[in-house]
Amino acid sequence: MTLDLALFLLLALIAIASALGMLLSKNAVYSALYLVLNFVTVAVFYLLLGAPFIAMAQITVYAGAIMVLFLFVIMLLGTDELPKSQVLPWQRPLAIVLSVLLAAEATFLLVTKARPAGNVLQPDESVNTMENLRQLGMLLFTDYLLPFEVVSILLLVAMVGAIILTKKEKGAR
Amino acid sequence: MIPVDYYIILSAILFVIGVLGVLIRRNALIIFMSIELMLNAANLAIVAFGSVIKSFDGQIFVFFVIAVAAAEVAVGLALIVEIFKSKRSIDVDQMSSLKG
Amino acid sequence: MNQFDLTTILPITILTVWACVLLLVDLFIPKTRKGITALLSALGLAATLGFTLSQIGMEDSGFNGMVALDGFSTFVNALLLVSGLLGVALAYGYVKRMGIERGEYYTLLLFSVVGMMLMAQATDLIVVFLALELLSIPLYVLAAFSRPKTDSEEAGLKYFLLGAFSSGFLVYGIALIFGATQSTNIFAIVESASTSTSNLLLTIGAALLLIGFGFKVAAVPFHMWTPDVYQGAPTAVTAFMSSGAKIAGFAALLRVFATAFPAIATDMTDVLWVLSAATMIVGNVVAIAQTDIKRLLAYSSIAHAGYILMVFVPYGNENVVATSVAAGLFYLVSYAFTNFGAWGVVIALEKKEGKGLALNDYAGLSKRHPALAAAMAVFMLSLIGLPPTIGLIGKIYLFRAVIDAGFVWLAIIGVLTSLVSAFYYLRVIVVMYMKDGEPTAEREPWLDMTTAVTALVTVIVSFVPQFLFAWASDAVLKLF
Amino acid sequence: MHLSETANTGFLFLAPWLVFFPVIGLLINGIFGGRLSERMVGAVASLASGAAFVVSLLLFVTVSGSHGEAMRWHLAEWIHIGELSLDWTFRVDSLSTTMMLVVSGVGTLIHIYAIGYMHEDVRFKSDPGRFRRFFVFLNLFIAAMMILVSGDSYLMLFVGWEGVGLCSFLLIGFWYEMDTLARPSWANSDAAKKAFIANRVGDFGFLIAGFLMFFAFGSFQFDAVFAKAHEVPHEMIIAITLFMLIGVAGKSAQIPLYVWLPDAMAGPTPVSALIHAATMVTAGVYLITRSAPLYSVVHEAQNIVALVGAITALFAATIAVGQYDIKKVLAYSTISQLGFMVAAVGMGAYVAGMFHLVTHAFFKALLFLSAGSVILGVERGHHHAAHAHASPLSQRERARARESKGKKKEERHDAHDDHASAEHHEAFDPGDMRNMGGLRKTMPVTFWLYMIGTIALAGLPPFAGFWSKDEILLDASHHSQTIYWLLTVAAFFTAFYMGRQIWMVFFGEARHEAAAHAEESPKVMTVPLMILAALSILGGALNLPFEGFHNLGHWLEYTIGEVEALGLDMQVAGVSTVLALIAILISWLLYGRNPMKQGQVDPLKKGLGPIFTGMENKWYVDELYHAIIVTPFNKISYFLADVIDWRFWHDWFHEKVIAGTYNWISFIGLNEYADQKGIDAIANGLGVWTQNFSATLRKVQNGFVRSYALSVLLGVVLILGYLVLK
Amino acid sequence: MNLSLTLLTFSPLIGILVLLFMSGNNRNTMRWTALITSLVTFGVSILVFTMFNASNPDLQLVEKYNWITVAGWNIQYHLGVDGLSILLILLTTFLTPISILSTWTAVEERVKEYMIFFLLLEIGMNGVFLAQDLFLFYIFWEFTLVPMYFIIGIWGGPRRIYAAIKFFLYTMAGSILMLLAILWLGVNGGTFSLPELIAQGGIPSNIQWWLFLAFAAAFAIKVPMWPLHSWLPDAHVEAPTAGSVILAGVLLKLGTYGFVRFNLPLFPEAAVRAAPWIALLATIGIIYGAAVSYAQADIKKLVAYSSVSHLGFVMLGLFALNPEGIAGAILQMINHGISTGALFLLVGMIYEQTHTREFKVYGGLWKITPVFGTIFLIVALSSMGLPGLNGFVGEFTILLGAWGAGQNGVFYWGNVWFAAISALGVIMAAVYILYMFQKMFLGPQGEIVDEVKKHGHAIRDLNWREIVTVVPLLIFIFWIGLYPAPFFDIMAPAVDKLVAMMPLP
Repeated sequence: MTLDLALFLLLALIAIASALGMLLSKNAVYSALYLVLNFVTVAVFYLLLGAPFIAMAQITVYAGAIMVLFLFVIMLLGTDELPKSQVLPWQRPLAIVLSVLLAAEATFLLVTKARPAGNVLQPDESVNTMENLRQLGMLLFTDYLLPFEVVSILLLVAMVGAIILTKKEKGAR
Repeated sequence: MIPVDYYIILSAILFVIGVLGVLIRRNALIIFMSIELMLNAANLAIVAFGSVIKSFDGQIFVFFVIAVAAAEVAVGLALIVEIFKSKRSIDVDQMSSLKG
Repeated sequence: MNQFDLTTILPITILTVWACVLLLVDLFIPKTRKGITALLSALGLAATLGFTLSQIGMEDSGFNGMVALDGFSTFVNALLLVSGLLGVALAYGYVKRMGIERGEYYTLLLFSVVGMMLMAQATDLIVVFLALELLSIPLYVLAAFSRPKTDSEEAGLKYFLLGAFSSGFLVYGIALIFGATQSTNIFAIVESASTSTSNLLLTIGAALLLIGFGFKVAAVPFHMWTPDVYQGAPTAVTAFMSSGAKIAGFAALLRVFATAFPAIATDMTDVLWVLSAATMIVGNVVAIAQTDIKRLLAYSSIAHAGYILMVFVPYGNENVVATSVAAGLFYLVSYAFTNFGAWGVVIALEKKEGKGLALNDYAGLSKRHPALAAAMAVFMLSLIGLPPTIGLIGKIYLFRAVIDAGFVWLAIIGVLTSLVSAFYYLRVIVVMYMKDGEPTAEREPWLDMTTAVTALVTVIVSFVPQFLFAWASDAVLKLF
Repeated sequence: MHLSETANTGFLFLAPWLVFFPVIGLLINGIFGGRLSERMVGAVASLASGAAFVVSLLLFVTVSGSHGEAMRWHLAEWIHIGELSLDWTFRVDSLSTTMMLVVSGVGTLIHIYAIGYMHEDVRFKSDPGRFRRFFVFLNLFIAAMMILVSGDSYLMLFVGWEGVGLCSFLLIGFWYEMDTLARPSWANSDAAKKAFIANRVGDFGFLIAGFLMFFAFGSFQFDAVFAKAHEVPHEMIIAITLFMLIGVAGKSAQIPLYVWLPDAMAGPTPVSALIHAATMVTAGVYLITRSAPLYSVVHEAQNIVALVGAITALFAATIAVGQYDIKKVLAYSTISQLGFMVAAVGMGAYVAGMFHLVTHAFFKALLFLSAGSVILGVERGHHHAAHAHASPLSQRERARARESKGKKKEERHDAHDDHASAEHHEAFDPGDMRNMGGLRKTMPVTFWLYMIGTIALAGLPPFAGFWSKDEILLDASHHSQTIYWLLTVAAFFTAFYMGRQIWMVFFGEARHEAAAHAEESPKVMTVPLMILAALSILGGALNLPFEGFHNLGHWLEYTIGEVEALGLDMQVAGVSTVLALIAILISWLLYGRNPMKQGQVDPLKKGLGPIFTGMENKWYVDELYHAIIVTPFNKISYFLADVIDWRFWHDWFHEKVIAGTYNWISFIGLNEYADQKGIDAIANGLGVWTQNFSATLRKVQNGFVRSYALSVLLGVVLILGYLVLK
Repeated sequence: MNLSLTLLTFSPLIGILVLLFMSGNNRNTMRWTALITSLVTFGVSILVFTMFNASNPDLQLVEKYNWITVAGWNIQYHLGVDGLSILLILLTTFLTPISILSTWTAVEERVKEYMIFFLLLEIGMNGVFLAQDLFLFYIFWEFTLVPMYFIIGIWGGPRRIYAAIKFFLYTMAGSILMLLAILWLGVNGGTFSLPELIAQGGIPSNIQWWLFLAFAAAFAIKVPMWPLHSWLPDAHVEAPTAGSVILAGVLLKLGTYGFVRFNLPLFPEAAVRAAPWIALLATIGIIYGAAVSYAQADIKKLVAYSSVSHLGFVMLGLFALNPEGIAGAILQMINHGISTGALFLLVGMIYEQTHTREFKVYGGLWKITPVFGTIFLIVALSSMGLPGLNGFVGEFTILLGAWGAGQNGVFYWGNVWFAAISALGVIMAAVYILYMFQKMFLGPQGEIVDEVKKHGHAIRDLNWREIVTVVPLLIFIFWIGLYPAPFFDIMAPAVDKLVAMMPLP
């Protein structure tokens, strides 16, 4: 067992554990924090996979901005824990059965029938980080100009939407 | 040398956990977080695949996905806050007046 | 990027810029006169439509193969822009009457149209994904536009959560496709798929992609959001959503599946077959039990998604795929017009506080408002697929394609479910014509005009469908 | 086609007018009759019929002139399609002219008689407006009968065949709102319906025979068919002739389809005389005679026909013995006599059959019309007795007075009507012989006319009936002893029941007030009767069994080929005459010597007991038919309609299977909605089914976003599962 | 350029347009507009008839223009008339003014819409009989559903909605299967043109069989053949008088016409193969319909079931596949249209006065309404096939044809039994027709007479308008009964041509 693998397994364990933690925590705050942990773990994976830019984005945007926003809302609404209610008694067992099925199917397909070939980059293979970043930037403004612009519009729309949804109408209430 | 399928299987597991979260949690915020976990899992797979072929395409896609996620979060949280204002709850099971 | 790249998305660009400008202009329009915003947005749509039409016959690809301009995109874009126009016309009086008149309504609608158009032109899965989000996010907001009405908010939240959920599958699907073919570009995918021996990973990715699109077009079993959202959302939004989102979803599906995945047709055909059949059956059957006109039309729209899905079934068969895609396009046109008309009538009868939406509220409509009732009857007949309406022509076109491809059993399911559908559509007619009641309807000029125009189109095009046939089949020529 | 073209056609062109004249008559009366007086109506109808008679005579002359050669007059095409070609072609030959003369001759006399008869009848039944209708129907009958006898093909014959059936229906049901005693009832219309349907059963046989014939012979035209009679397989002809026999049994009231004829007496008496004695019912005899070339080649079928006829003759005669209604006796007598004719033509004795047909037309018409006169006389007497104190005027005079004086007396008329109908409820039956007796004195003319008819029917020489019946018996004695004896015994019964009738009606004392006050009928009625009486006496001269007097035989030879001219066989004639005399003697012993008293049981009943009861009740054939045909048909019909069609196809299949499936698949609760209201409820009761949304629907589209997501996941799992399994 | 058939088909459109722009409550003007329009259409049909050459077995007055010839479609606007359809056209244009006349006073509400629907219906019916392109045919075919649905549903009896929906769904259930078969033909034959498809032929026999069944499904429901008849009593009972008249008179004929026009020439092998089975169903229908009619308590229902029986005859004749049978069947279609149409008219006339159709309250009406009774009798007799009236000519030729077909082996195991058993239907027709006539017109006076009197007016005899409505039908009853030669002459060449196509055993 190589060091790589050991590291991978460790991180994978953390990722899965933190995901399960998010899933199972009764308190929404804990869930959010577990998710942050998960995101950070994944960011480490990104680093391992030679994608430092994405790893940074993951940490700043996801684990940072987005999750902070989540926590903020949780705190704001004060709904970190919901009262117990069982409206849909069969929902949980059914969901678990289906999810297990999905996992089984996915594993079966991905491991036996359609196993992706190839190996990922070694971490030491990843070239100059700054060079990496520059190339990315170039690509964004050349080949990927259109999606980039679209994302900008998308963010604008989301912003407008969020404002509309929360803005108080004069005399609305 | 870690084979890419390790990463893919990991991402699949994370994805399924995200799906499960959507299905069994009632808190709209946690459901939302689960969705983010799903996207995150997908991102992991993309980056892993991209790393195999040593291309930036995957990374750029992930970048866009993160941006989209941010946009969704903006709208989604606004919606949740708004609903909380009128319902005083973010239990999605409370939001079932439309049915049939 | 060069000017040619820009030409390929010229209408989109124009509309985007217009929408952004309108966002600003709207700030200076007084609250009581938001009608101006509506007019301006309509103007923008109309202008864009002009540009789009001027692009008929142009073929191009831009932004490194990210988008394509071809007959197909022009056709779909034109249809989307018309839908946008109709959506604005329906909303004009409605939002005022419902007290939700805000300028952003129209800008969001425009942005949504932008997303839809982009979807029709996208030839890269990244762009497809982004376009999907661009069309969805405004719709999430619009669905909840009637806030603080809880129904509307609930609709928005449901739409949003499930939409995001399905996006997750979509993204994962794209990831797998990327893994299988090392690219997200459709042409590259085709290239790769044709050389590769095993395409199972690609198939799985395509299946997940299908789930994402299936959600957008409301295919069973990804349809469950539809009735709730359609019911909860402001009716004008529903009208727009039920046509526009469906058109865009199908356009992307058509382009992606027809061009990118012929290699995995054998696997997908069966899935699509079942999906289509299930959608037709569930949509039509559950619609029987509806009492609320909005829910009824929602299920009806699910059912029609099933019919359109039929055109995908034979997509692997080179001989018929062109016919079937053209049939799908024609059906989209017929569905869009009919559907808008029907929603127009619903809007005319809707009162504040969600009143006037029960089927019983239509009793006696033929006496009080004969023209409105006649229009609604025409739409219902068209949805059933009876002469003299465009719906019949569309269905015939569809079934022909399906039979041509040899899927007779699917066609039989199709016709049998349309028989089932006759039952609930007829009920609307029964209530309007054969029951007594005192319904009141709003007569707003724009609304009336929309209803009248769609009714006329529904009838007249059924006599001269050849022009649309020709356009639709030209549109798909270069797709393959 | 036109073989007559070369011959001298004479008056042949008039042939269609046989039909046209009566049709014109009925159109005039039907359209303008409302504005014409009764006299005019009667005159128009009689003239129409008379004109047909004249045409018949002229045609007779023409045929005689061309030595009896068959002539055809093609009027128009009828049905020409594929191999089928049918035309409206009239056939004039010796057989058809004989029938034409009988039909139009007797018909005209009865028309005239009916002017008087119906004048009173419609007044007794309080509906003078119906006078005209009667004559319309009567003319229609003449027209149809003419088509029947003059048609040149089986199909044209069939047209007339059904046409007369229709007229029979219309005329039996003439007083459709009452029974024979004028009480409100469905009885008369039931009788009419029964007649039509029984005839239709026969027609079914006719049709089948027609189909067989067409595909065996390739034509319906008489000559074309007969020409091939020897080429077509024997079995086929047997089948054809036997199916035709079913038709004959229906029309000519033979076993087993005779049951309608006694009921047909519900019609006014002239109808009974014309249709149900003289003409229509003999159509079957005519048909067999016409088909002689077919029957002649199949002896098996001939024997069956003869046997059916003979058995019917005897069977009906026995029933006649037990009847009390004057017309019922005559009706069974008619059946019996028709049996004679059918037996005759069955044996190949066509001349004898036709001869008896003609003489029977005379004397049976005479008997019926006289019976009508009797009934009217008794009816008059009944009214007279009832109103003796109220009005000095006789019923008849009152009626006349009312007619001429018009409206002023309407009130009285109405009052009278009420009274009359009130009386009818006592159910006085003017046709019941037990209510008669001693009419010899009050109705002398009628009595003598009746006597003539009786003697002719009983077959005493030298009256017409003797000669014709004797010829049949003679033929039978040559042909088959069984048939001979059956017919001879029937002849014995004939004499007996006629004797019984005479004694009961005309002799002894009146057994009812009405009979005591009976009045003679007017001239318009008795004069035609006298003519008929004369014919009944002299009709035998048509075909006397002496060399050189076989006129009818020779005449018919032109059509049916060589016939053996029989002489007078003293043994046969003697036996029948002696038997007839014995029968009359017995009847005198039973009914004449000690006339029946009021309320007395029939003397025969004492002697014969259950046998007489059987005769009296017509051997329970009606009941039998009711049990084995009518009731099962009704039951099956209602079963099909109610259980199979409505409950199974309509309700169960439609509502449960189709609508129920609709309901079920849309989860609307199978049990409550699977009833007939299923679709209705969906269509109408929106509110109703809202509350009936079943739990399933709620569970599926339950409003919970998580469940919706579950559905999405389900789809994913299924699709991926498919890929896994593939 | 000959546009006579287009003119014929669409001439009611003029009336519709006029009516559309007619406002207010001037009902009489609307009635007159509709009546005149339908009379004009009738005039046009007469004109067409004069231009029609009866000795030509082929399609005549053909109009053929490309309609949709893009995108792989090859659809023509193709109208034509031949001996098989000309009479049905005339029947349609003839019955429409009569039914409009019959509703002069029966329909007081929403006259305008009523008349519009009626004229629309006429367009649809004419189109069905004239269309020679399968696609065009289908459009007209389905189109007839719509106005009839409204007519039953809006102006019908108490259970009209139920009946209307049932009518619609049943009919549509069959026709959608036909649609698939049409599309199959169009796709594989490259054209929708009926003459071309017939000329091409060569459909493999197992596929022929399925296509035959698909077409038969549509037509058999419309006819309706036993056991698909359960919509008919409902539709007839609930429909307004004129609706019943047109329904019985023309719409049912669309089904039988479809068999002649499409099933026989397009799928001759399958038709021969199906002949015994269809004949079996037809025979069952004849007997069954007659038996069930007899047990009805409702006049209209009785007439409705009698249609099942009568149309059984038509089907039997059609699938005798010989000239006698087919010509008889076509004539019987006309006959049934006239007789049953007239029966429904008459029932409607009395219903207008009494508002009940229960036999049990009627009786003895002939005394009060002699003219009505007489006309009813003639019509009833025509319906039961009395020789000399029209019904007989049709039934007789059909039975003769069926018998011949049985002898020649067309019915295989059925032999002549079908014809023989069907002939029993003739007896049974007498049973139920006479039953109906007796219960209404004979017997003692029914309680309805007093019932009506209680409402202040006595039952009256027919008025002039009503007589004018019925008399044309009576003329045809006698004409066809006595001199059907012209009718047979018109159809004979076309029928012969059709029969020649059949690969008979």
